[in-house]
Amino acid sequence: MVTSDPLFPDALLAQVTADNPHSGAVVSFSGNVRMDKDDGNTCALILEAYHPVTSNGIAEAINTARSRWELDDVMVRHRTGSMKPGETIVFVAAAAKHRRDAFAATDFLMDYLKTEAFFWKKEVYENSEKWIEPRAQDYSDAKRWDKKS
Amino acid sequence: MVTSDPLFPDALLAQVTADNPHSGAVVSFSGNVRMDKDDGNTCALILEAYHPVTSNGIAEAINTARSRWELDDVMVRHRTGSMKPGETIVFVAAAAKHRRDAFAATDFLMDYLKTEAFFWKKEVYENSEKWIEPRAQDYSDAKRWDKKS
Amino acid sequence: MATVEFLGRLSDNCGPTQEITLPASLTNITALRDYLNAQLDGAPLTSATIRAIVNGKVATDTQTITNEDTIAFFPPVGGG
Amino acid sequence: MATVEFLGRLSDNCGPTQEITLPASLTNITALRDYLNAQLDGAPLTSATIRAIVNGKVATDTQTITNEDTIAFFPPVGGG
Repeated sequence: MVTSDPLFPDALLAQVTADNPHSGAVVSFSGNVRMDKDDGNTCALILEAYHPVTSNGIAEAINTARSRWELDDVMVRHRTGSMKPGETIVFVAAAAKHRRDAFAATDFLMDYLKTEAFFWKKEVYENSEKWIEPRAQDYSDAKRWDKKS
Repeated sequence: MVTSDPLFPDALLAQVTADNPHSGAVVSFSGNVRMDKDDGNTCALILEAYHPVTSNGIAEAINTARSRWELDDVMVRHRTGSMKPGETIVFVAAAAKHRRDAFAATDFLMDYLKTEAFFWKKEVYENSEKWIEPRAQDYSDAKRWDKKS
Repeated sequence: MATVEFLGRLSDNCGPTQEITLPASLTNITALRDYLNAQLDGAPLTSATIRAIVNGKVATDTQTITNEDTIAFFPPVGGG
Repeated sequence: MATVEFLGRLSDNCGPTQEITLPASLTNITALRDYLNAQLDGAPLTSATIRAIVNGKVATDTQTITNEDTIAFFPPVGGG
């Protein structure tokens, strides 16, 4: 669930698809380290976790998703350590009978990971580094799910 | 965009990801022929299109998505002909700087494909076959996007 | 001669593509529907959910047609 | 001895993990914050956005702590 190994979205999607031949719908989200043209000097992104709090929190969020939507399967993979532009930070997939459930669960889990999961994130530039906190947009995205509970 | 060849979601996701190293977010949807346990006798799903009306309509929907959301890339692949349970009918992916745009565009395009794209769908069972029209849920899903225009 | 195609489930009821010489009085989609319904079992083109495409564009029932056109009748669409 | 960890950007200001023998008067998170803020440059644990985890569970400021506990202070979280 939390790993320092590289993540390969295509291989992970292949796995979820193969594991769920009974599902009509599979939604995936891949979050990658951006290669910003405007910000050519981003060298790396560093993600820290705090075990086992981080994994426990994600497991709880997956349970919440499973209780809110009718899901056949959920996969969450979040990488830690240092990542280069283009590499995958996070992969979430949900398999369901109907697509609305798969979309909602993936969207919900990404909002959880962006604002509530126990990670800390640092951008490393050529001569400096900066800790990154969620954007206001991330917090308001996450609030969308409160209404439903 | 419309093809009678098999679709492989993992390979398509790999392509979108590789094509968009500047995108922070990639959302994908795969729609597969369900192997319903309750409905063990579904042998195949047949999808018909009407060229070039089908492709033209999809191209227009992609343009609509690109004008509504900030997208780096959009991929739509829809299969025609006869498909077996477990095979992929449709694959949609959107790459964007921010995840909300990628989620919304993928969701929107799937609603278009389910209710407005020029396809006709037939389920084939062991001794019979049945033409399938969109569910009421599909039409109400598609209506969600009207409000925004 | 006009070409008339039947899409999706209509192909079950209306058969394959027809080449028709339109009578001079038959000038729009409504008239073509009536003409075909009279020929075909169960008047399969009656419902308003059956629409027409003329030369690749969705058409209204009042759209004019000629012997140069390709007309396709289709039931509700939906892929995925 | 209590173990005190500093997560995310706090590791820049507070340094690495400390093993601390808590004074008898230091019995909750608020008191530990005050104790550490007095030691550390710029009182980095003052903000209410800095929270604490005690033995793997997020804790309130009034939660009792002992010399058996592992306490981690952390700034706002967020991955992905």
